[in-house]
Amino acid sequence: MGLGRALVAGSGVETLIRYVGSRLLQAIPLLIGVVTLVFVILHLAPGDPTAIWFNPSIPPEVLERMRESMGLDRPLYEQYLHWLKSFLTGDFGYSYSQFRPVSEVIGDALPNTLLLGGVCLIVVFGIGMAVGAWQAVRRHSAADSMLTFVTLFLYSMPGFWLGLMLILAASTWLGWLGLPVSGMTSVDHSLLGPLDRISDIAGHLVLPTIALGLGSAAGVTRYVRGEMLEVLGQDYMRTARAKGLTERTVILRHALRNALLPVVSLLGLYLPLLFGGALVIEVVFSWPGMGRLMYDAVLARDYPLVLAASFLFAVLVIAGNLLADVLYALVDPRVRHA
Amino acid sequence: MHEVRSNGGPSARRELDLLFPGLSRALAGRGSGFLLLGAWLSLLALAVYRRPRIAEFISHPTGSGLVALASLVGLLALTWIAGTRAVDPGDPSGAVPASRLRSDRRAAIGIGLLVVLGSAALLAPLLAPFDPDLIDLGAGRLLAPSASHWMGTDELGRDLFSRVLYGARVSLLIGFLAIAIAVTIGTAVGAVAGYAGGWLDALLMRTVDLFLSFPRLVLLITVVALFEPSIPLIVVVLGLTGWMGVSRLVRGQVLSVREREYVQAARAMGYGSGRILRRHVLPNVATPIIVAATLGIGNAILAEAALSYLGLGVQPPTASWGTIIQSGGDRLVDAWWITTFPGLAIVLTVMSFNLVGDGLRDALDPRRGG
Amino acid sequence: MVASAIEARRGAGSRPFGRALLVVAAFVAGCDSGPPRGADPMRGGDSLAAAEAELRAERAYADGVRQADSAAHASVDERNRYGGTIVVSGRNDIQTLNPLVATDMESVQHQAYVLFTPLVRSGPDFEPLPWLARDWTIDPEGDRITFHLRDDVFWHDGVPVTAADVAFTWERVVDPAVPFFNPAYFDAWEAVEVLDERTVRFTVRPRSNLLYGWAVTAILPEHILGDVPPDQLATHPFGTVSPIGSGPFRFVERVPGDRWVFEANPDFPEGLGGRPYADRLVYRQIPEDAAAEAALRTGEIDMIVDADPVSARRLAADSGLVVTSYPSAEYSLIAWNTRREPFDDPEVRRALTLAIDRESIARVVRGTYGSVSAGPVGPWHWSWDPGWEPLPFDPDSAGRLLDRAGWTDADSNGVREKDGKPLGFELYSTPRQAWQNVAAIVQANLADVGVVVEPRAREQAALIPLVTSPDRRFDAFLVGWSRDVPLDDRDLWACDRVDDPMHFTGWCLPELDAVLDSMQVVPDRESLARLTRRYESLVADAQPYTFLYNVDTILARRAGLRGVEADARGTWASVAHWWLDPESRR
Amino acid sequence: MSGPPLLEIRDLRVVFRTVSGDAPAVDGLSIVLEAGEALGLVGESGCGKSVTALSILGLTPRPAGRVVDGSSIRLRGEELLRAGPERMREVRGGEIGIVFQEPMTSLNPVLRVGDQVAEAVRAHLPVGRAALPGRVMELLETVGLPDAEQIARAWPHQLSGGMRQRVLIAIALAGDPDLLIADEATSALDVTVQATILELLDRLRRDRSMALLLITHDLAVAARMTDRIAVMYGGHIVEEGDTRSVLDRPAHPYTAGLLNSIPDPARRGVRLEAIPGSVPGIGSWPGGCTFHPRCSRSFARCEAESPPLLVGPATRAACWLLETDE
Repeated sequence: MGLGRALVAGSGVETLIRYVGSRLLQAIPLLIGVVTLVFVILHLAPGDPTAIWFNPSIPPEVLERMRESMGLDRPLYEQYLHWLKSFLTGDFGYSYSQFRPVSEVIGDALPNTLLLGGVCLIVVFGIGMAVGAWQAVRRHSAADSMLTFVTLFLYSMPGFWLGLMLILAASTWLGWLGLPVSGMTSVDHSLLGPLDRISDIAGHLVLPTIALGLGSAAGVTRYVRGEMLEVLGQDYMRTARAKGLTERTVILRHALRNALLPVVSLLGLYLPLLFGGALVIEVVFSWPGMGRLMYDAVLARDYPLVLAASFLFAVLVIAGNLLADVLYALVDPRVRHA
Repeated sequence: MHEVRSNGGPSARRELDLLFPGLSRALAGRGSGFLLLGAWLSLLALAVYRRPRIAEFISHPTGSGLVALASLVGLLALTWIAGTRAVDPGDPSGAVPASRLRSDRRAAIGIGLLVVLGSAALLAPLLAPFDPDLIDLGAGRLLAPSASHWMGTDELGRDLFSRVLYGARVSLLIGFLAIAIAVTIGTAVGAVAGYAGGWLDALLMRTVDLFLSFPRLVLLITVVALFEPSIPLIVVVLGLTGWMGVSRLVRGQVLSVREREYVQAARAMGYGSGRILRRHVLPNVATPIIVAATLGIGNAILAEAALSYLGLGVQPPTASWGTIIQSGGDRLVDAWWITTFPGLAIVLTVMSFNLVGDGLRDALDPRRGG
Repeated sequence: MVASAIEARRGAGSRPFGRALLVVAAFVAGCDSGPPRGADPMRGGDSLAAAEAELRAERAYADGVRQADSAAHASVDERNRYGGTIVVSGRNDIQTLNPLVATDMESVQHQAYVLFTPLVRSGPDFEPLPWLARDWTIDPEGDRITFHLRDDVFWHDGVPVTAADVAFTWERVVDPAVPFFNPAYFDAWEAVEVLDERTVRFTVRPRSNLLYGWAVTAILPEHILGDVPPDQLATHPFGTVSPIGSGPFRFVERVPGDRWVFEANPDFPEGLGGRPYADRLVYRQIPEDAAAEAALRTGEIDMIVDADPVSARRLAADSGLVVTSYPSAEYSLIAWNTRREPFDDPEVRRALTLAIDRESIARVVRGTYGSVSAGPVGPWHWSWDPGWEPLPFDPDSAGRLLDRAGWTDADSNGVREKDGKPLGFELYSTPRQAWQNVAAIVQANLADVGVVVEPRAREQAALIPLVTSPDRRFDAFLVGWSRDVPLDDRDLWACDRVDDPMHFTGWCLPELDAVLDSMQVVPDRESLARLTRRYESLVADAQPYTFLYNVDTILARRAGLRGVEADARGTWASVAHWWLDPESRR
Repeated sequence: MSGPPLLEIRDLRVVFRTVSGDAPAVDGLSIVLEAGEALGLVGESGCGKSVTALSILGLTPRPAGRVVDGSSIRLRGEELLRAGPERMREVRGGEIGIVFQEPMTSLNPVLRVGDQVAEAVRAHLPVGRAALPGRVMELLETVGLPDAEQIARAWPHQLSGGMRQRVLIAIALAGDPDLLIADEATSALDVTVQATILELLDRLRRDRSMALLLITHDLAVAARMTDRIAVMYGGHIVEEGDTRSVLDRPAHPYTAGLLNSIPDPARRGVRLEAIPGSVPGIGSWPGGCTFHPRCSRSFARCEAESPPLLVGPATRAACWLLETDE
């Protein structure tokens, strides 16, 4: 762990801050790199933002003027510099496919993705850790081998297909559940009181979360089971039992704490997966999040929106990895107090 | 057939194998015997049952037809050779801890499934009951699964079972090729970064971070829009965006192996780093790469299916599992079979890869035991 | 005599080419199947007879619905029809309520019927009727028209609607800096004069469908947008955040990507029908058909606009729901690039059309909610002649035509050749599911007559440059299109505009140019109809397009939602009269 | 000493499930340990010593390992194999403490040292929260750790191997056990530290009049520390007697062989003998006397029948040589 080496040098909080600082500094060129790469690739693709407006009756000269107003006629590097300057000063530009400023468009979509991604993360790691640990403790039992098969089955399932099957089930034999199958809020949402609004959104969250989370939950379960098995084989478990502690204390206080350490780093890996993976799920469930926004924006060649969304995605990924590293250091004394 | 000696000594049983490979082992109650025999008989039955189609493939050779014929002959030869090999003496089964066995069994099931899936894909032109692209706008449209159409028909009356079989070819092909590219790039980058260290290592790892934080979707859509969407394109794109994990894995392994004495010894003897990398470091890194590759194929197949579902993957008329699912997407409720069966095929295939990957990993690293 | 239609191709309601591709493609995305059990023509049955029987049953069902509706109208006393929230869902979101930029059907209809009060309104046959304008007089020489406005129409912020608003709207529409999507509507309108608060006079040139532009373009509030520089009007938040209208409904809120909410305008003048029955009107975007269907069944929404034929079959079987349809301006076609061999030969084009089973395509893609298209005018247009028959499906005569054109299968390998070159082409379209099915059927049909078809799916933004750039890198192009009331198709066929983006085929005929030019100026409907007939026959002979099928817009609604009389003018035309049975109000 | 012995193991048999059936790790072991007495259990690795220790505490590695019926482990007459889980928890740490071989990995890396000791104390003694730290400090001091306050707050990875072993001893003593099992407790430490730990164990045993079961492969260590020695081979005891007799007049060839392979200053210059062959793996022990294939003096009967413990000149040994008067 990079953090470990840094902490070895000093100890305590100010090293942590210095480490986080250096990681953030490193992130800046990375972010610029990502956004530049996206800019170049987008402009390489045929077609341009006017594709969305390509209206048979708009005379060619009007289209030309539109292109000029978007600055598409200027050389590529000039467009890039102009965009970078405005981007860095916080002006994300105007989204032509959504007819609204980009910041506003993202402002509406990001919370929805964070909500779905966040809930999924909690469900995934909640289930993953509980089932994984439970299964490891019952190693070689029938439950263990059955669960191993089930987690492998779920882990191999395409998320979008699971989503479709859930919609099929919810609109046929599970119809009596009345689970909403699309969107984030029901129609009269704005009329509902605060509590009903939450339960309304919660209802809409059920199926997408299962579709997005089940596969990852199975993955985390398998990972935690492996980690737990390894910990259960350690010598200090024998010492704990030899002390005469109850089995529950041995498992919770000793085994689980050690097994969950590497799971924290898994968190960093899963962050981009959840937000990236959410795209297909958002399309299937028409969840108004960043994934679907990005999909429509790229198809419509909405350059400002795609660039801003890509930047945000990269920030999420980098923040995720950094968070995982820092969490790992905080949780594992061997790193914190080298 | 000369008379069989009364006590049916081993040599007598061996002759039977010539005609029915694996028979002797089956008689000896060995599982592998039944498997080989079963494979041999079913392949023969297929060849006999599909005589007319084989004749047609020979007279009007088409690409897929020739592949099917070649694989039929190949599989028959393989089974025959395996069947007739001398029955290996009872292997001294040392005290093998139970966990090793279980992981091997999982790997065995995985490999078994893969062999079946692989041969079904290769033999698709012979196995498929109907031509996958044959349209029947009359009575054949949207039939539910039945005896004649095991997986029902789609909205153009095409037989779904045949399309899923042919779809297997596309999906498996893309999975393998994409991972081949990803693993090659990943290993190269990881090895150089791990071995060279210093600024080169930092540079390569920052590039890995760059690719990891890059929205894969933008690259995929742009490339699909830029060039004509086709299988090679999908393979390259999936390969280009899938190598980062492998490179980190390889780098970690190379770092640990590099410190080992025998590598320093090799360096002391003046070997060039290229040779050291190839001869000493990489072979030891091979096992985790194989495991990562096997698990990676599963993910590549899932990625291709998602891409095709979004309309960005394999373009019709070539049918991949993803496109079939997409075509059934809007008929979810009353033509559920169009979406369900290709999905199950994906799950089964990806699971078998994961089974093999898991089995290998646990078998090669017993500490994490099955 | 001016005809106007909300569904006009290039009018306010038209769909831009790009949107046409996406929307129409999605629109016809589902081919249909019925519940496996029921007698369902799309399931094939044994012959076309079954399909006809089904069509008759379908119409009978629709008529039955209409009677039930009017009966209900009479039974529930007018007073307690008021109240409740009507929720309507569609596949695409309303992009903006700014009439200067809106290009998609949903936005335009909400502008013209829900939020604003246009100058004039279209009658059932698209003749202009008084609306904001109480009446209008045309000078004897026909070069000046004066509108007298009502005095009881107010903006939702209380400011009265005046002649200044009308003049301001016209000035912005014709202003080159404003990317108005259909300047052709107003190119006959020369100048404007505000005589007094209630009177505005324009100088015009003689033009057919003269007033049609004013039926589909909403009047903008001059007191709000007056000082906004023209080039910033397109990106002004007026369209998406704070639209101030003058129509029967007021804007309440918008949740992007999910819904628009409007509420009844109590001050809407009695003369124009007074306050609408519904308290609230909501428009929700639900792209996924299965989800929309589920929402309708559970009562979460009251009506699906533009429902998918697949769901429509199932929904029709549900007693609590009502499914109706009306002919729309949408149709689908294959455009042949006549600049390339062998599509320059009309005989070959005719053969290709004859060899394509358009009846089956219509049935597979649209079930009973579509019909084979005979030419550039569809059943939704007032001048449509029901007697005009499309070319039959006749592979034999197609084969004979191809033989005569020199394309024969000499080496009898199943593919026709001429001078060694095999007869085949690439058929481009977007990757939408409906187009894949159409392409697969065309591929199979043409294979029977020895023509090799290779379907090529290209994502929309990549496809547009291919078919519109001057070098036209394509053979055939499968696309959905939408017609327009003025039928001003000069940009598709005019000889002097062969290199314009929309001139896919590159085919043109001087006589057709003359016909199209005169269609734009001839004043009376009879001569306009005669010219339209001539236009149809010229195109039918040359077959630059193979016309596939006309699309009917499907409306699936809960039985409790009444008063929905939709026709070619658009789904929302009668929105003010929609009302909910008291017991089915949520 | 009247009444049943502190610890009596009779016919202990423990088997491990493998691919090819059950393989015995402990095959009919019987030993007796009186209160306050120190017994050395000596044998090469792989003879089942550690499995015996774990079985006493009911910690036989599950599910592979299984104590076969008919085995008996009695603590002051009470059969532990039939004791319930609560009773066994009281015994572990409360009445029998154990110190394992590997100090580097026997402490939980993510818990402070003090907490791991306090946990053991609270498991058996009614010590209130307030008094707990004091009790922990006291324990750490008794095992000879200098700055107990600082050690208690430290993390395991911050201590040396020797210090960690002392902490483990403190943990083992936390519940004031009557018997301390030291399973190769010093083998992983370097020689100098090993001596201090052994001396500590000896002092603790005397101060607390605690019985000690010292499990080791090193006869020299056993010689210094124990009152009696039992030599183990092939899963059971092959020779047993008081320390002096076993060292001076070993009756079993295996014990003699072990003694000859220890470098003894007294016999400088004499070539050390190695016992031919190697210890067979679990489950592949020969029939009859398990040592016979490696025993230079084995004869027909050794191969046929497994000898019980026979009375020898000064010790008891499982070897047919004692019966024949050759």
